[in-house]
Amino acid sequence: MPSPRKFKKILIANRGEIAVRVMRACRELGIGTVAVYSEADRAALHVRYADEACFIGPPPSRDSYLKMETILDVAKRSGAEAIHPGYGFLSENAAFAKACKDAGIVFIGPPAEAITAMGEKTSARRVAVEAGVPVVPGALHPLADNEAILKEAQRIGFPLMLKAAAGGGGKGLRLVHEPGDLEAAVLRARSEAKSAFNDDSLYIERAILKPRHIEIQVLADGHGNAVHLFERECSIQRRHQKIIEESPSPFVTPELRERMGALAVALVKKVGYVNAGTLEFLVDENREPYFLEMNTRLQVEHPITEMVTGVDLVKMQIRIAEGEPLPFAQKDLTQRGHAIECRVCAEDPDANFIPNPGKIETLRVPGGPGIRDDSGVYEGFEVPMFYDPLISKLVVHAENREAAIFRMLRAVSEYKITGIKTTLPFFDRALRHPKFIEGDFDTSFVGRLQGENDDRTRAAELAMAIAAVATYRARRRSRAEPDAGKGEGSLWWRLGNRDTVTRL
Amino acid sequence: MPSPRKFKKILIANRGEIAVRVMRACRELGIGTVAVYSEADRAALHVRYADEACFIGPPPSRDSYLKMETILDVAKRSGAEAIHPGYGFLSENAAFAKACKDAGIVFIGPPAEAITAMGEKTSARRVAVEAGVPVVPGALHPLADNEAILKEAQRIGFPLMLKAAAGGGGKGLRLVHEPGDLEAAVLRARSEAKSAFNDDSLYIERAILKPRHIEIQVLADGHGNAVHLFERECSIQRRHQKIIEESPSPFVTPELRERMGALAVALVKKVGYVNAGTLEFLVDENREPYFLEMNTRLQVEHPITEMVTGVDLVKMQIRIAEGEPLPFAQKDLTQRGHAIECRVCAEDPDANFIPNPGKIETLRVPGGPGIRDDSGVYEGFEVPMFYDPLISKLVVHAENREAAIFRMLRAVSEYKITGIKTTLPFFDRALRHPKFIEGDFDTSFVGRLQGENDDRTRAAELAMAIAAVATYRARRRSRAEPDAGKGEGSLWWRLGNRDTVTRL
Amino acid sequence: MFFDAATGGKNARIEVREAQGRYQVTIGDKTLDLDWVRTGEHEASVLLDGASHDITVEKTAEGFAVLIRGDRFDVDLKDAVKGVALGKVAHAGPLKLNAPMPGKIVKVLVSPGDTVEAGRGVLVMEAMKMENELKAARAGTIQEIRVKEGQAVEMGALLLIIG
Amino acid sequence: MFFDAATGGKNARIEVREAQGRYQVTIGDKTLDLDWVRTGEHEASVLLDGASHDITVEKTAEGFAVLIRGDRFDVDLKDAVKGVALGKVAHAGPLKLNAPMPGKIVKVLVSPGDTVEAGRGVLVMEAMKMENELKAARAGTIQEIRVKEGQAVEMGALLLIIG
Repeated sequence: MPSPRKFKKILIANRGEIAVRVMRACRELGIGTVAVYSEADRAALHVRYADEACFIGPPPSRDSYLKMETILDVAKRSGAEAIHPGYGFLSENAAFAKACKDAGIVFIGPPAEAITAMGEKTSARRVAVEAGVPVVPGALHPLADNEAILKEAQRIGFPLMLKAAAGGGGKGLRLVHEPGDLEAAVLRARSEAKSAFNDDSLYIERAILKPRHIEIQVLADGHGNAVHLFERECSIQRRHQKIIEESPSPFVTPELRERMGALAVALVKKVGYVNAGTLEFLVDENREPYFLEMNTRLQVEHPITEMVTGVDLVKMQIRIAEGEPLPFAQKDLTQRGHAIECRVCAEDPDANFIPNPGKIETLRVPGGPGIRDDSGVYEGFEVPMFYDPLISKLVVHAENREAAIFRMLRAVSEYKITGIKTTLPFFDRALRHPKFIEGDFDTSFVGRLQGENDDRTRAAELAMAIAAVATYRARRRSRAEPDAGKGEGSLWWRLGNRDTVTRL
Repeated sequence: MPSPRKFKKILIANRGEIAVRVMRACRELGIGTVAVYSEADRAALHVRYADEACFIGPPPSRDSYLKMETILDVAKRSGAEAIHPGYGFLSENAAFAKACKDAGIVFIGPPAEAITAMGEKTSARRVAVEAGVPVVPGALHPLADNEAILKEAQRIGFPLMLKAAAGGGGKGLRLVHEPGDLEAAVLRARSEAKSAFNDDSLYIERAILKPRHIEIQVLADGHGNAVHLFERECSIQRRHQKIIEESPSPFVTPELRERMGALAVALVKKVGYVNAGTLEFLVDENREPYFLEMNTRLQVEHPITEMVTGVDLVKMQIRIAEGEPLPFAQKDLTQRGHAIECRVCAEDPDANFIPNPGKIETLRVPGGPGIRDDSGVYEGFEVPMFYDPLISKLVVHAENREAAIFRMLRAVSEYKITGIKTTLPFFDRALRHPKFIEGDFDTSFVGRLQGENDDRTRAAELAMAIAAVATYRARRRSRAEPDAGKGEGSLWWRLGNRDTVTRL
Repeated sequence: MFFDAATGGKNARIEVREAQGRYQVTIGDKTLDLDWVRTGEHEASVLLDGASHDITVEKTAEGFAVLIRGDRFDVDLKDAVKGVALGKVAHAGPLKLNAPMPGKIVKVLVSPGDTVEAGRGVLVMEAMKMENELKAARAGTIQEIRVKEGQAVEMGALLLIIG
Repeated sequence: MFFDAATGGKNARIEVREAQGRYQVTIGDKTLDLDWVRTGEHEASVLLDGASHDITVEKTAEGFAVLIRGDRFDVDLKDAVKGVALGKVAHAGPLKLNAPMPGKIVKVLVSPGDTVEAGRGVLVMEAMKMENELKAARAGTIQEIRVKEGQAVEMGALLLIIG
């Protein structure tokens, strides 16, 4: 058995791939696991994987995975000493972190105070400014009168962005390139904000053109030690959510890496942060970083950092929560090779990436060198409609960026899912794109790719021939006299419902 | 597309997992692949994976995978510039390497001369002695008279081993601990050899007690550069064949590692070796290494070296064969973390690991961090009886040996194969064994493990309950009125053959 | 057997014949000779002129989906003699449309009693700062509409029923 | 339903009852309450007193094989009322025994016409420096023996046929 640990049992307050990921770490550490599941998840992979499983309520998250009291109650009854929240759900909920503490259960994450200080955008921004970490220049409060806006604009510089204070959904948003355009833009933004939200207050912020979304992973223990684990490049997004990530970033120089890492560690130490966390930055074309916000939890894309640094972040989270000091210093950490993650989602990439839940009929996962598949599903599983459409994270590691890209393309070519539409065909297009291969992209990449001509006609003739032969074969089978002893083919065709099953 | 390469197309003269492994490297390099297949392998994974596939003959290897002229003919017709032989089959056949050269096709491996010099045991031993590499002390020629044996014994030292010159199968083998036991042992060995082989000549060799089987991976280019990629520990064997390998070896000190690496590089340079190769050593209890033989090809267990060094050995083989120099020097190579390989074979571990081919009904492959599955099969595939029973290599990588062992146990617990017996349950027992965890084992480990009490009764009650409930469910379904529209369960039970299908 | 096939803007009349366990497929003036071996419920290994293709094919709501090495082709297939569309999985019973994301209903494009084709837009939802048209997964009659324009809905909420 | 079960030297009389979609299994003086959900052709998720077991079960030539987290249990199961063995996949037609490895036939343990039980040793083969007893995968009559003692055989060679 592995060396005995302080925790004997951990409850995982999550579902899907991240719950399985955390349980895998626990199993390797010899720690027992408790799953919780909603009515939609009785047969989910995280329930199958756990040592114990407890039902907690109806499918909607607010009735199950967000029920703090229920989850704490299960933890107490099962004898779990700690709760791992994964990401999403209760992972950045300061009240839950506090409730765990009050119940005598360790929350595997930062203390409630650190969540409060860093989890809220304006508070985190204030802390960052105090710590000398650059943020996007702008006003931290809504500006009601035009004079104040003009004055702030002088200070902040152009190009700048006007944002409706009450806003959302892109309404009241205006990009202003020149001082001369400002007044007209303010007028239009106000009128749009007024009609959309009945509130014409505006924020003002320096506009970052062609921004790169780059984040720094940190680990801090309860003994005052903190390190960073370098950067992740997260500029490839759809629906304002990441879909392809890589590490190192092809855009980050050694100097920028060191600078951002040092800023991140300074910030973490300033707020007394403990456990794993991620600092998100926008980086402009001149490689100037601006702190955006902090995620006070494990990130979806943590595997790429694990692959290039050789550090198991989930095991480190558990060790830190057990009170252990970090087993390494900054100088012990290095990046080796290059890693890329593609989020395999039950979404239709040809229709705005709209979620597309359903039953997975075929699931063939890639294998061989440098491939990691962090999945939350299995063949035959019906992806529920109630939760995130992420079904698996496909991650590759190779000696350099070029090798990693072509390894990922190889992996995508091996990955077969039928029954639902997924983002896999999108990755095949995106990763072959010259701009991606050159590393010349920003957060607008997916939108521009969708506008481009789709050159997937390579094998169109073959595809048509295949559909025709499959139909031919099915019809021949359905016509043949059914004979149970003769061949498996005939089994299906005795049922009359002849045209509803394709069997090759 | 990846940077263009000299080779546009490679024929892989092999099958199973190693053929797929090589094709994966080719696909990542943008090189086309040609598979060859026997009658038993039309639906094999390597045929599905290749860009092109060509039929070469009946199932027995000598009629298909060993047919040099046929394979060369396919290579020429398909336009392949090179042939990768994998391991086994034609990989260490000097005549084939020469035939390739004569046909103007690059053999991805060493030149024929190097295969001849190093591939044959006594020749390799002679070369090693000339290069100053230690070998197991002994006579290189059969000794016919007792006087010569006594004289040699003085020189070699005790304990020593008497071996029938014509021998094999353990006959005429005698371990002699003391000079006083020698004469009697010689008498008995001679009589045994005489009756078994009608030839009573004996070899004599120093006996290595509790030997460790440790090998050094090397890479050499055509420009005079050679490096080693550290060691692999291969002491866990069944039927005198490796079944679990790891790197680094828990037994090898930094000094021994450096010494063995230097010996390996010296030997490789001496014979003008080019491409990948492995030098096998026995290491005695005092950590003295003795060169045993060289494998002039890729090894089955190459992935563990890839995982700790970050070097893709198959890609390096291709680059070297294309004429490229090694892209790194010895000082650029380091070991990071620890890797273990378990050979998942279609064998019955409870019956001397006898091969057990058949149809794979269920195949669930482990995933998550640090797992690599190099498989040659798929769910629904019928493992043919004609070839090696290796169906997949399960490899893990983690930060240290303890973490790697428990990661492997985790992986084994996730790996599910039904339809055939496999070595997986054996790994679960072997890796939990205190002697394995302590790193205190030698080549006799498997034999001793089999003698030990099997403590697999942990969940025996549950297993019996499961078989009973499965039967209960099957019977209830078979009794229910069949109704095609009502549920999938009824589909199977309309066929009358009610007791032959277990469906959960 | 004759088919009319279409995918990605390409159209073709296809004839399939069988001989000695292989398939001769005529597309336009080309004839392909397919060696087809089934390797799974929806999978096959297809050899064509020495080239190896590892494919999946399944019926979907709209026709056939064919996967070839990471590419997905949605193929429309018609019986060339009868003109009847093939594929198109038939569902028994009413079809429920649920919210694929949390968001807001921006527009309801149909009324109860309307008959709709498969693929017809029925609702517009705003979610993740984008407007998304939700489509009918199969043909049918709108039985019930459970939401109003402007209404916020949770992920998975029942929006509409097609009979 | 009553069964007599055995695995790894343990024996038990088992009763299975069903209630509200769960299974009550009585083994000796214990009753287990199983929540069983099918997750694949040979797979199920079993919850038992809060513990989660992800299992596979299949019929084999000898009875049942149950996999629980890397452990394999070969279970003999009998109908406790009729005394009939369950499981044991029935094969149609003669069964061919092929050489699992290249090697030498050391001993032939049966003669044509002999009836054998499943699991009965029929040949001894020397391969890889070890002697291996080859067993009958099912009961039947020895129809044909294709090898002699002392004969060397290739991997996959046909050795013997059980009818």
